[in-house]
Amino acid sequence: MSYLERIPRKIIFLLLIIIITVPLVRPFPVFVPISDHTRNFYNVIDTLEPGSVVLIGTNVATRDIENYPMGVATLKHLKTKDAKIITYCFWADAAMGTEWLYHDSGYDKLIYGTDYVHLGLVPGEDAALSSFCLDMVSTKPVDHHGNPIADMPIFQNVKSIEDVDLVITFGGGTPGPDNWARIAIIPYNKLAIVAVTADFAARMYDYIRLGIFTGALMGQRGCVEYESITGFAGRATSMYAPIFLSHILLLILMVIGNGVYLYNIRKKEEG
Amino acid sequence: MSIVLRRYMPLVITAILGFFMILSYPIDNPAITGISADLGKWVMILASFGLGIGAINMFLVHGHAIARMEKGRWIPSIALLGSLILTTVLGLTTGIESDQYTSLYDLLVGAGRLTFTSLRGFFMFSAFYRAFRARTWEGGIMLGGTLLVMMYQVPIAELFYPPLNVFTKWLLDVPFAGGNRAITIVGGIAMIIMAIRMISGIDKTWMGRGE
Amino acid sequence: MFFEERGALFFFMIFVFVVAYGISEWAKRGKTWELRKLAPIDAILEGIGRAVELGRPVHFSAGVDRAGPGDPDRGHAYPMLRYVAMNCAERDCRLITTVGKGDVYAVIDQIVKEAAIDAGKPEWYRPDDVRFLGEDQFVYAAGVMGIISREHVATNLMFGYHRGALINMLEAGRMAGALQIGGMARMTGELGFMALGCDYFLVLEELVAASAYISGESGQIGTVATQDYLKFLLIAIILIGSLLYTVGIDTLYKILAW
Amino acid sequence: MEFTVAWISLAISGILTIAVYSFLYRENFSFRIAEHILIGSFTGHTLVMAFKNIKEIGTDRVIGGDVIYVVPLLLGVLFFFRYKREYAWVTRYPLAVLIGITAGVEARARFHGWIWKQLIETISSPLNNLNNIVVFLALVLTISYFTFTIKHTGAVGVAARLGRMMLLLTFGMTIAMDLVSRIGSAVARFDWLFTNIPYVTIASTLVFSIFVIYELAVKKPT
Repeated sequence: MSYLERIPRKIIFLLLIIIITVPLVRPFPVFVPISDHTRNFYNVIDTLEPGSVVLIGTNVATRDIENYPMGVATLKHLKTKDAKIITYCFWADAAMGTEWLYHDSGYDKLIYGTDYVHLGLVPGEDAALSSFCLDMVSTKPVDHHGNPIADMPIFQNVKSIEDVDLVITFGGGTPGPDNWARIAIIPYNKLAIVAVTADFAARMYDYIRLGIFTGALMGQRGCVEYESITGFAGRATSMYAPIFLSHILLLILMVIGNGVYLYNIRKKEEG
Repeated sequence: MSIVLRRYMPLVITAILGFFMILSYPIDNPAITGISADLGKWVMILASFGLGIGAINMFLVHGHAIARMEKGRWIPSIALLGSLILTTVLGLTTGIESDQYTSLYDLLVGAGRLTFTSLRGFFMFSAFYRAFRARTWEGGIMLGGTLLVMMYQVPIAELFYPPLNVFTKWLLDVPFAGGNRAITIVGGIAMIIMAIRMISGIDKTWMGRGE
Repeated sequence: MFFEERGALFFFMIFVFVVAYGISEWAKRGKTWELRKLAPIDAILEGIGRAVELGRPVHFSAGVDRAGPGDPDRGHAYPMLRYVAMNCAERDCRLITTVGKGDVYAVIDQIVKEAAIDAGKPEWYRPDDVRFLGEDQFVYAAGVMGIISREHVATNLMFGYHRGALINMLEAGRMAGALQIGGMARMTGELGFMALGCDYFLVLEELVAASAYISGESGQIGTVATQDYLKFLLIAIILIGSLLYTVGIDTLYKILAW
Repeated sequence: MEFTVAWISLAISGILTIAVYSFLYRENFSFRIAEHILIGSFTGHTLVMAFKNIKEIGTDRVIGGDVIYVVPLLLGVLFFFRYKREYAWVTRYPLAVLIGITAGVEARARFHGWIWKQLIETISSPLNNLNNIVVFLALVLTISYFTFTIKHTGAVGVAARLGRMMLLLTFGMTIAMDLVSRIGSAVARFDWLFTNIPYVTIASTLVFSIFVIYELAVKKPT
């Protein structure tokens, strides 16, 4: 009985190694209760009619465990609704990262120019974004790969932000969701949803309360919920499973450890 | 004369510089803020010379270990001095921005340092289980606080007993906020008193008495 | 003349200096305060005794912050190191001191050498037992973890700010079965971990009291009294200020925020 | 699997990573090598930065006419007199300057950030609802625990005891907040091992196991 109170340290380390390794090698969806923000984010995309145009502000720079899986899951979901997407970046390395999103979500298999256009870096933050909303082609005549966008099929009937059905912003700092909200979403009263890293999430609560963003993914946990709804178990789930399982195991171990410890103390006092 | 030079001059310098830096903080005068910015640069120069002293100590300690061929120690000491000299020579010759230097730095420092950072997860995991014993009544309160926040951070309470999260949220927003603010104030007073002790010369341990 | 919101702060600073000077003078003229007993101070001697019995070394670490020798969080570490070094020298117990900054090494090396001379055993001081391990928290922690495990340290003393790597060092000490005593004045997450990882720990203002108690000088004990009087003053300001603010009079708030 | 430089550097990173993780089992020879390489190369890096600082902030400024910067350079050289016994006292001057400035900078940051701001914030929250009163009580009780010159008996004793409980509750909660990100860093490191260098992991465990066998078979743990 008293063994339970003093399980050797090496066994504990081994337990944690197993908990971390198994989900990494074979990711499995972790049941996490779905918060309402994630539910709204899912519903907004799920209710899109086929062929609707979506403008996305991406900021994925590395294959991390928050922005990157959010981007992949969102694009996969949009693909099932065969939405047409236009990606717009405030930073150069985000433009590189977006290439991975297209590749890993399978969007690059569709027709470039009609199903998706990658505009890449649009320098000039607020000023560029506001003129882009008025007239897309004149602000950014050339896309990320350098070919002109004026004669691309997608831009025949999409001239300004008015013709866009949905705006999605990924964020973790400024420039980010604040710029999109202030310049693109509020003035034109667009339908918009947002996906942010955990430390930036606190600022999103006011935007959601004011109704500027109808749905939101809050940090890695929000992405895990979204991945479990859409069924695309990706990096966020596999990287969240160890944290989730280790907390459960630790709680059990701590309760047992203290329980046995107090039981021994009382037994010693009586005996 | 030598007593003044050996003992009192350093104390006077510390007091003047220390009190100047503190009292110059609220004063909005470009000349004064300029001086404190310059003094900040002085610290960077002196700290760089200080690092030289540390490096000399490293050479001596590991040089002796190699000279004495201590069992199981001299090979790592050669590795240490070798990587130190290699990094310094490459850094000075090719400069910090060169890609040979950055790739050498990432190779020798990147992986090791990141792995030591990740060891914290393992050690915290084992410490929470093995070190957390509610020996006293107060220890029980600490354990309770930890368990509650653990269930709040990861959606465990939401699965089994959601109202528990409401209670934890209240604990975090009210008593914890008060306790945290108290610790900040008390920590601030401790740091200021210790700084004043050193600046005003009440605590002269750093100077030593010696010859 | 003053930056925004820092005018009253300037006068508060001067007030604190005047009070600190006044009380330390008062202490020099013979006023004594009976300090509350702090368990970790006796635990240090107990730890050294344990090291002597087991014939294993004591390890002292003075922190790895970036500020350098003047960091207030080290204001307690220097007298503590001197106290530990003298006791170790008297009992011929090996002391390994690790340092996380170059310029701090110059001070620490001086303190240990001086303590050996004051304890009457100059030959006890071994230059190779005061080691500089690099100026980054995890690089330093790597060195400390290695030393604690290889040298089978009996007592691990960690005074000063060790940043996030404190967890690694304390757990390495626990794996080596060492008695651990720690002290830190900064208010960060690691403060909580010190309560978990150490057998005895001194936090926040207890450090000022402990180092004053160890040095025994009247001036230092005076600073402990300064601390207490400052706290009573702050509690008074908070009490009056909050009550006035609740009633609607925010003049005190305006004065302080000037 | 072409034998490129990238392959070698990934192999070495893999070996260093697993050598450091071997500490979880026990301090051994390969951990010692990884530890010493880390300390050596990082100190080399800081030495290079130190030379850069001295050159850019020190000598370049003096040549550029800002003559006052000769003082810190000379003070810095005084550090090296510590190795000569009769001139060792000279090192007190660079240390005095360092301690004076850094103690002053750190103290003023605490004066403003840790005391003054908290004071103003606490005063400006009215005690009209229960929550603010509880925050106020928690604050005053925790502070009362840290009194030294008065005996903790009677009313002060009760307040100090409650303060100690409040303190421990705050410690318990702060530790738990860090747990998520600490385990997250462990997960990220394992992810690096498993996703981007599968073949290098095999190579490094192969090489590393030779060390472990040497350590266990040849030398009994002292």
